[in-house]
Amino acid sequence: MAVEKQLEELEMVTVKFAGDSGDGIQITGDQFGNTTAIAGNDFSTFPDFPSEIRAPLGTTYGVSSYQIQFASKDIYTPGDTPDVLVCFNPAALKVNMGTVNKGGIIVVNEDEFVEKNLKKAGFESNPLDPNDTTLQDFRVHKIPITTLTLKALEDMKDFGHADKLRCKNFLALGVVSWLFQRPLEPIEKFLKKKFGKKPPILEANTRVLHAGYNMCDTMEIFPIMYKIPPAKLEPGTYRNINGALATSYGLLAAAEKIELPIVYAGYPITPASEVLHTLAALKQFDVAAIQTEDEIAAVTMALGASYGGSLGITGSSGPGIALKIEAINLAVMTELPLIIFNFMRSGISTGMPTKTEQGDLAMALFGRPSDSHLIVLAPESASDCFWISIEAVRLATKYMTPVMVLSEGFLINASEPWKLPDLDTIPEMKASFRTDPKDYLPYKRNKDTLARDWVRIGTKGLEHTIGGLEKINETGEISQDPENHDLMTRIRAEKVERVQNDIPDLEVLGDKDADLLLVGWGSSIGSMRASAEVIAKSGKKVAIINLRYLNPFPKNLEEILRSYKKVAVVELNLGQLNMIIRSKFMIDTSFLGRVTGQPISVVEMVDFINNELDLLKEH
Amino acid sequence: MAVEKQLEELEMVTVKFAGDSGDGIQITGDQFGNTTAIAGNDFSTFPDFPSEIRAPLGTTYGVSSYQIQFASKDIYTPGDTPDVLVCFNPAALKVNMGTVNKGGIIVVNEDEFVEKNLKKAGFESNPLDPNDTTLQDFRVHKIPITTLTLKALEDMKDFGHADKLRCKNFLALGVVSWLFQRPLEPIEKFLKKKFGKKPPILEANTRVLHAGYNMCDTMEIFPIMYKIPPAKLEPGTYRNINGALATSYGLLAAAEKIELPIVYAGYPITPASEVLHTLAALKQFDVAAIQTEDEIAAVTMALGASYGGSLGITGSSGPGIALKIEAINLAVMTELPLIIFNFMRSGISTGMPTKTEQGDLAMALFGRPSDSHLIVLAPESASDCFWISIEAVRLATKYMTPVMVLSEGFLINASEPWKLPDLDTIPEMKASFRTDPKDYLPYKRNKDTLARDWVRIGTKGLEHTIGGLEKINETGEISQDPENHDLMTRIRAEKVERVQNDIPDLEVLGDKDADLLLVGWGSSIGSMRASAEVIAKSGKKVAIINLRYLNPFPKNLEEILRSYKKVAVVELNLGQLNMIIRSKFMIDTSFLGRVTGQPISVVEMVDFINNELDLLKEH
Amino acid sequence: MSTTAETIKYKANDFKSTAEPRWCPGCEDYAILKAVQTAMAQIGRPSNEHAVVSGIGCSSRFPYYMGTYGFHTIHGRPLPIATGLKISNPELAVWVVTGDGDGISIGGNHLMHALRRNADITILLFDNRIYGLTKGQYSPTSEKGKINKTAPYGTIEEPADPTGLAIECGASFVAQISATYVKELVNVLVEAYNHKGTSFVHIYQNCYIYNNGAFDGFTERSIRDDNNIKVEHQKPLVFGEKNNKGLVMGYGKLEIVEFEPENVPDSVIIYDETDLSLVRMISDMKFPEFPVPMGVIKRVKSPTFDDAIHEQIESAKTKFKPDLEKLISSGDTWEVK
Amino acid sequence: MSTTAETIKYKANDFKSTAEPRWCPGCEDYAILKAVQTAMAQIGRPSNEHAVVSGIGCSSRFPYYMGTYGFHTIHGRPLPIATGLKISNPELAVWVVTGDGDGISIGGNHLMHALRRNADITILLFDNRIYGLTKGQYSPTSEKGKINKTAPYGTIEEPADPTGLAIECGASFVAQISATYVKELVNVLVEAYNHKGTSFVHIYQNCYIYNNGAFDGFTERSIRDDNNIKVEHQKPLVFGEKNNKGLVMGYGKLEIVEFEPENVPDSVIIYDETDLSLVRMISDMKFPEFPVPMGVIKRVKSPTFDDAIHEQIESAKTKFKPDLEKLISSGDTWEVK
Ligand SMILES: Cc1ncc(C[n+]2csc(CCOP(=O)(O)OP(=O)(O)O)c2C)c(N)n1
Ligand SMILES: Cc1ncc(C[n+]2csc(CCOP(=O)(O)OP(=O)(O)O)c2C)c(N)n1
Ligand code: SF4
Ligand code: SF4
Ligand SMILES: [Mg+2]
Ligand SMILES: [Mg+2]
Repeated sequence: MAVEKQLEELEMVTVKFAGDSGDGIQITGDQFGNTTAIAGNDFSTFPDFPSEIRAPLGTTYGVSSYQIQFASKDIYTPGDTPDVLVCFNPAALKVNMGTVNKGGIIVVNEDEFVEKNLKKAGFESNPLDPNDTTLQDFRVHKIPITTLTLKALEDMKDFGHADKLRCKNFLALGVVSWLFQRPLEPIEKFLKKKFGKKPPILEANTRVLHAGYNMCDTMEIFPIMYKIPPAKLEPGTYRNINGALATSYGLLAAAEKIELPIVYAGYPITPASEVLHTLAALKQFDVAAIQTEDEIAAVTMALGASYGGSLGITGSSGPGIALKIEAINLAVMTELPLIIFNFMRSGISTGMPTKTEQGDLAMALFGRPSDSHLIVLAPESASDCFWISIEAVRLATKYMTPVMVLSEGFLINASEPWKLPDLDTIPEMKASFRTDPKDYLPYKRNKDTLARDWVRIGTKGLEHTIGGLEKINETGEISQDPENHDLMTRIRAEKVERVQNDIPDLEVLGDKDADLLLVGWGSSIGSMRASAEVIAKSGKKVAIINLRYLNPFPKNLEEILRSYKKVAVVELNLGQLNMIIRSKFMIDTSFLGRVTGQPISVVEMVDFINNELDLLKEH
Repeated sequence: MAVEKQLEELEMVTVKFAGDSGDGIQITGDQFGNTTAIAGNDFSTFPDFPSEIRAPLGTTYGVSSYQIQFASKDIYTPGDTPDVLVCFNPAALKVNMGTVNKGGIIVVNEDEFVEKNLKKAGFESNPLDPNDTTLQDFRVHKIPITTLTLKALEDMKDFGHADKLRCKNFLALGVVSWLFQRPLEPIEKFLKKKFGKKPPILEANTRVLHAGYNMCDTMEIFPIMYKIPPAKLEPGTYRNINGALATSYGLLAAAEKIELPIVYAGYPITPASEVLHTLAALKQFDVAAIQTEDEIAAVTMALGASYGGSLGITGSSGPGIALKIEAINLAVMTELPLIIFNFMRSGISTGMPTKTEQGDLAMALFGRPSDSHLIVLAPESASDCFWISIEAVRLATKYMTPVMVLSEGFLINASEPWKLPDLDTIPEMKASFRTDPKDYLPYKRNKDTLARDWVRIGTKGLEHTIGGLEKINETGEISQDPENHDLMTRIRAEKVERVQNDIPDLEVLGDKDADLLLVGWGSSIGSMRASAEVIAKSGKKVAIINLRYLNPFPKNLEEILRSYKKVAVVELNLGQLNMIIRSKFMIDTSFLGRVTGQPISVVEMVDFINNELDLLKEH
Repeated sequence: MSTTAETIKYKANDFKSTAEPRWCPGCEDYAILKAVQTAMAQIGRPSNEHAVVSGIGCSSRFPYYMGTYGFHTIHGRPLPIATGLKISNPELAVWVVTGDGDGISIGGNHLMHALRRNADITILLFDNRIYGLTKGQYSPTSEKGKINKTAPYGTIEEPADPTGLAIECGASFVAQISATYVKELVNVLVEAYNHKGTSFVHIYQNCYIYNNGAFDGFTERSIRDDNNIKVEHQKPLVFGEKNNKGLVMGYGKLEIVEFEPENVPDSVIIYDETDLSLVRMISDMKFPEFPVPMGVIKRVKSPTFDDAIHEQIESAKTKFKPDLEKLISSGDTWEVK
Repeated sequence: MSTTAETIKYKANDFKSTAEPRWCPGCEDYAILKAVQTAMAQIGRPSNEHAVVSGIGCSSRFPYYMGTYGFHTIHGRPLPIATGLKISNPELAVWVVTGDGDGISIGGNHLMHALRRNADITILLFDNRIYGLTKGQYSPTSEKGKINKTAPYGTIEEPADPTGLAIECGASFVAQISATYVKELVNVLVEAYNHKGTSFVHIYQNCYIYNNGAFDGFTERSIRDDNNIKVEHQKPLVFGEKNNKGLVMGYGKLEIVEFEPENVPDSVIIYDETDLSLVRMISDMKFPEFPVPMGVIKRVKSPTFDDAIHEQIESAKTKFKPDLEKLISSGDTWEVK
């Protein structure tokens, strides 16, 4: 954002709200996102919060934030660094000021910058002091948000002081809305819906919203206001969606298509719980959403449902996924269509539970005893979670195999505009349950897919027993025959390989005729796309592929890889996909991996690409 | 064994005993092994039994067997296929006859070849029938073992019929002892020790043993007898050892050296239970061997002991190891010296629990959420289990990290002669617990090893809290700082990498100046060594390396790999080490992998090597 | 549920599989297998309407020998699998076979929560007070001091009491019976099946190989009548070889009285399987001071988990029409032209 | 254990860490933290002789705020970790902090088995009847019908009773207390520490954010005396705002009697924490029909797991000299020259 040039019209802007967990940061961000959507911009959001429920007021570790990038063009990431930072207290400033773009705008709630709070945040002196140089690179706007909020509500005698204070985020929202010339109606609508039954709260919030907006109009706090013209999005009806909703809706859509009820069993864990919550509230779609005693019960309950003939689904994050491994191997052995969502979070053990990472790919592929194969998929964006859910159901039921979806904490919480899908475009799928007892053998396989028959337990004449012991191919009788075990191990691998015939070829994104190909998956694709645009602007070229299918790989992957001078793998881990690509295709890749708990920044990726391009030139 | 040449002196022979689980096969085999040891041969054994406790009599799936190869030279495997097969019933013949070498000897208990048993075993006709051609390639010796046993004990009126029948394995042992001119004294000694307090049983078994032996002497059942001269083993005192004992003794030796008590917590599972049983009976060595409620409790109880300042150790097999994963990541995060034995068994899920495999390497390396690193070691033989245990303790305590030992079902049960170690040659090790409170920081690191200090909980002045959340390097305070998490993730990886400086370089075995290098680990090394000898005899060359250290690899691995024209990886899985070598060194390896639940056969490996050598010639 | 007409149609053999059981000769698992098949014949539903889910252990090999549907799962987890199956297929008769290790050691937590939930399934816990399949380690029900493979100096843990645990966890049906009581076992199994909700049947099962005679103290024919008491709803709590003993209520505690068989005193308690304090007292009786109770100890009506789930789904459907199109376009939407 | 001289040396603050607690304002975890520190001061052992092991949950953040040793482990597993620690370091005072989710849901099995084992550790279960850290899902102790994030139509499971469960599992010390009873809580903690064996303390803890007021029905000041009963060994079971009610033994059941405070009838039970049937009856009382018991409900002497392990080790040592050289060369050996 070229603030220093005082432009009225901008192509893209990143705004960040930050404050105490109790300051209503997430609501403020969400509402600003909504107005942005309605203004027709493309956008992408990044809610980021501490793992404490309500960390003590004013501490740096208690800071919650919400970043949003919006633009008059397609956008792929929530932005690296904010152009505008709105801080509700010194701690929020302390944590975030380092990231604000030079020349960027910082709006602070002046009222909070008192001795006690400054100390808590670790400031030696008051950065708002005229003589203080801490913020000299920014355009700082001090607004006494608290005072103004109380002022605006002065005459609401029956409305408590604490309640009044709780409205101050809407004053800030009014200010920012003015700055970007956003209409207030969508926010008013939201307030009406949320507080319709509590008139004083509705009244108070609406008032301070307008107060913030009007104040800017009158007082010329900002020398200028900005306009980000609508993006040229594909025509259609849009809504704002995050990954949790998209995942759930995708499952419902698939279940409706395949005409099966859902049994989703989960044990709460950040960030996976969101999907369990969503589905628990959508029981009318034939969903049994069950909170179990632990993750082992969750995966096995889902497996029991798959065995019975329903869509058995479970979801968790790192520590919980680890607990499901033994049962997943039972699903691989019994060849049942179990779907496992892994909403990856940051770090080993408890790590950084509210932060994101792509650390579980190697575990998804190899993290089970013995040679155990399943399908692995990864959505690239919040809205792609919808389609990945559908694909997971389609493949699991068609190939009678577990599917693991590697989703991410970041995608679950992030939101973006989503063009409502035409439900008729959802791929056909059918659960063709066996009913004919004639020549039925539990492990007899479909010639193409190698899938065994799915049987609705209870069907007359198909009584049989399955289990975790090795069994003879076709008959399914238990057996310790050496060659049979070798055969079955290879068949189980082959079955997953066959899925290659059933998935689309990769498309090269970015500049097809570049020398450098970036390979990535999941949320990194957003950063890669954004970086590719930056690179293109500088007259250079980079191509991109997105591995939504991580096991098996699409058929044309090898051909694509081999058609570039250099291949570089990008992911939020220390090199898991990279290892597989190197070993499988013997291609000496470059690698960019970061584990900071956050999406990879476009700046960092652009640097990396430039560096790779320079190296290519040298050779 | 060149039986057809009627040689008196042989270099090596493979004998197999097979019968019902209740036939005392394992004892027979063990005793024959003992006499073989005392005769000065090198040998290697392969006990193989069904997972049922007592499968119904006479069924093929209930067959238990014990194979032993012995020789006048160094020996590395229990032999591919028997030269001599002793069958206690038709089922044992049915299951094993296909594997006997052409011209080999088959001894059968004629008494059991009756209609009912033949049918149970799936024989259409009696293979002992003079006109039957089933066994035409073998020299079959029909002995009415049951009748002879009862006959020999006829006058023991007070000794029950069932008790008498239970002696018949010793008759067979007498027969085989005669065939290979083994002394009976060691067996008598064993019987005295075992049945000293039950004179009739002692008497009966001793009698039938001699009966079997003498009968052969008198009746010329076998036209010839064989002599396998003593092997030229290193001078010293030897004993027979299996992997379970060696593992346990190694732990005790390490504990004595480092002067720490052992807390070994486990949950029973085949084949890991053996070590728990052994240690539970050796409490006098300051061992708390605890059976927990499940594997999660086992690993966490061990971890609690490590945290306290003891040697916390746990062991399990596939399904149980899967359950320990979450806790192992806590150990990685808290940087505590936990030792995990994975006694690998065959197949995913319950699979084939009594059979062997090397299927858990990829899981050991990558099977935990996020980037999680630990040391991985693998013993190559039953006796090497002793040394690997010691090395595990040394490295875990020095580097403050979990160590996973990838042992195998096969090694646990297999036995071989073992030259008693000089306990003074056990490497020095010291648990240097921190006691000085000055400047103590929980995550401050040793400059060389990157290990943090181990603190005996209770020490004055060192109070601190650790846990699974990400923490700041050095101070150990919990933190969600992005760059700190990236740093800590890399430090944890680096710490394990540093172990490279502390482990011996690889030695090339076999023919150093070959073109082809075989890379393997664990029990496959035995088959590889044996194959290399066969290859050498045919005038060709193959080199071998044994990766006892699987993470990190020894420093000189790369140099060695690159100095051969062709590298081939051999393992009992579908290519796990292979994947890592390819990805790490970009070497286009060949691969031999088999998952039959049994060690790879020398014949198969020799074929593979010859084929690789042919390919090399072509190019 | 079955009509009487159907009830007579089946024989025990109709519930046999073609596989030959592979337990040790002498194992009481054979007797239980037979009893379950006999009970199923009495229940009168065809084999395809039953599913037997087991964990891992000797006992858990059970499904292979049944002609019904079967799932031999993993160690300790048959209960959540069975629950998932029941939710998916509410019409199915779902049976769980588990052991004292499978069900009380590694699977103890699932048992506790399954009993709280009360899905309509029938749990058979084969208690041989030992680990059979893994060859003789102690289990949570092994007596303190028992010498075995993992406790060569004797176990040092107090044994758990599966029946007491089930009652504590709120099980709506709890029975306890020895595999040696063939007829009673069949009856209990039929009652367990008939109960709507989770039925927990604790079966004493002798492991001939690793723990032979574990229950002789109270199941051996010659002494059992003095050491067992058959509990039955609305029947007096009388026992003894000559039916000459009974249980009466003391000051907050049960007491044994002796009498002439023909003169059962009024003070002898008439059993009430729905009276929770009495249920507790009966199950808390310590052997050998008191006899071991056999029969249905607790039975109360309680809504089932599977019903509750489906009721919530149905009630949600009446409140909100399941319209996917509408759901997806809920919230703020906007048009791009 | 401490001498009186030491006992007076410490202040609650000596057991504080420098880290600032990060619970929500209003959370009762603060009160428990204070109580534990106060109890430790009374116990009189220095901070390095205590270790606090916790699982995951709001409550499990506890160790960070203690100036003792601490281990914030993984969800549901603090008990085996604490047991391992105690076996390794028998002199240490080992405390476990767990939640209703951590200890009864995912960790329920470890609780059951830890109580059977009776290692000398002290378990504090913070029961807020909700999942705090993961933001408001139901827990195994949540009331049936409770509306929450994972049960928007209300939970359908019967709640578990931690106190009853502990008693069933053979715990040798069981107490139950509300975090609002500051003084009593400290007392109970000191008693729990003093008990040799596993002490289980069930603490009602209000979660201000997700389940505020959960215990108001019996902890709210104005009504609590009529809805609680303080149980104390050898003291009469009297309660009520005016000390005008008491518990007497009916026919196999407790009954409430009312009386004039000065005239406590003889029939009122004198509590006996070692009488297992009475213990059961007290813990089985259903609120609101009966008052909620507060205090030490059960305390019996029982050998500890850690002692037993070390005794077996010592007795093995007296039987077999630990001679490694000899062990390794045991069995048949032979010489090669
Ligand atoms: C995760 C896991 N841990 C351990 C085992 C090994 N295992 C199989 S059965 C069993 C216990 C069997 O005891 P029980 O449940 O009492 O059954 P029983 O054999 O006595 O009928 C054990 C420990 C396993 N298969 N899986
Ligand atoms: C294996 C695993 N599963 C799930 C979680 C997520 N999780 C953390 S705390 C918690 C429950 C907390 O509830 P409780 O134990 O009652 O503690 P409270 O927060 O209420 O004090 C859950 C489900 C986790 N950290 N690890
Ligand atoms: S080991 Fe015991 S329980 Fe298992 S089959 Fe044999 S007798 Fe039955
Ligand atoms: S969420 Fe509840 S239990 Fe957790 S800290 Fe806040 S008030 Fe306490
Ligand atoms: Mg058992
Ligand atoms: Mg809680």
